[in-house]
Amino acid sequence: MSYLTDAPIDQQRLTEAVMRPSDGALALFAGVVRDHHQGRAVESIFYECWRPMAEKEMAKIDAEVAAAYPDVAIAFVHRLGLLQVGEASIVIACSSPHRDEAFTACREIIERVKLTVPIWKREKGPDGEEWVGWQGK
Amino acid sequence: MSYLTDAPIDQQRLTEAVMRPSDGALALFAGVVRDHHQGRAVESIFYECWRPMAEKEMAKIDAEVAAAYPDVAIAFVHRLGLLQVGEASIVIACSSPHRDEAFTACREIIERVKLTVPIWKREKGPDGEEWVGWQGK
Amino acid sequence: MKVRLLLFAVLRDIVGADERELEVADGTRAIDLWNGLRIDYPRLAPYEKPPFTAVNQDYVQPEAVLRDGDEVAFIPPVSGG
Amino acid sequence: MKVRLLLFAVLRDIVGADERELEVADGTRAIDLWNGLRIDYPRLAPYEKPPFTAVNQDYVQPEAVLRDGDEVAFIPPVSGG
Repeated sequence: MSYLTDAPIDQQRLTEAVMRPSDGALALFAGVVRDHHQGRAVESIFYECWRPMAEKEMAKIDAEVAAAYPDVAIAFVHRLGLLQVGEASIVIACSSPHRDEAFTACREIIERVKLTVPIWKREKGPDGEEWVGWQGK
Repeated sequence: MSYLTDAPIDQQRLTEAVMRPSDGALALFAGVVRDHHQGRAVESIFYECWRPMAEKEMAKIDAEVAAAYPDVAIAFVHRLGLLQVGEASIVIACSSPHRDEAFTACREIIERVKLTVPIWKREKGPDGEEWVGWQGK
Repeated sequence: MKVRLLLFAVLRDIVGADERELEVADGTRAIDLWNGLRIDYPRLAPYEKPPFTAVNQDYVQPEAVLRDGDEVAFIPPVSGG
Repeated sequence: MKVRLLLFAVLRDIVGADERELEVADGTRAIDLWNGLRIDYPRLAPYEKPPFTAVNQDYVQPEAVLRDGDEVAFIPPVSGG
């Protein structure tokens, strides 16, 4: 299964993908396009990705977090392309018999995705488009 | 709005209830009936509640967590009655411009609900039914 | 004075009732009602204090002094979530 | 030897290409390619090191020595999630 998608992410389907009869807890995180960033208005965000390496990095995060929290079932997907305000760019679902590992694993996955997965966003606002972060200038 | 329901909890509706255009993060927690507890098999759980005080305690938790994390929008519902394995007993949705407060508020709400809200569960397994926790014996 | 005693979950099962109207003396504390239950119901005898106590839907210490019309609840450890 | 250089996001926009085939001398390091870009594209001149470097889809130090057929990517700070 791919960690990347060009279509809206179905939160319910991701939840169902992880829940097992032995699970008492689900921790879910969604990253969503918001209408502002560092004081600038945002209308939409384009997510660009280096797909093969992104898939590889996400599989690595999946495997390493699963190894650290063996009771946790994990599913996560990042969306690519043009997203409007209110649309989810990433959804992470972690289920576990007990809530502590589910929360911790979920949090760890989003932190790691933001650190290493080669995905970049270009924000569009009333003043035009701009790559977020380092801009080489 | 009530914090208690006798019907299945709609995770998607709760999500939609909290998301605002300014939110970049959603942290959601679901507590789910699992098929075991302290080594015993569990088939279903009956949730009993002292409704007026439970509503009051949950409103207090809501208000206090909202005051501690003013950027977070909060919605949570506890289900009562007979639940089968795999069904959610509680769903908590917290949205926020940034993920840290959303995660923290969500976690704080479930911890507080478990501490003070007058709800009790009676587990049914192959050996019969039993109140969970203190049994006066 | 009159107070109303509410019992839930396992406590209701032990006592066999979810509610009692009680006529008590002025100065009666919540824990005095608990001690009454301990005498009547041997399963409760080992417990010197109720798990939790609420008066008029607020958690209080079991030593709280009751007033006429109070609604006293002994609350087994909660297990929601 | 031949290596392939990949560029993404803002780096691709600056260079105006997402991919280049390069003929380089044995012993060439990833950072040598970066320094080549800095000469050709003044916007990159102030940056003594690339933000991140990957060779064959693994993050490496920019001083990594390249081998024939390597795929080198200079990766702007990621902003997914």
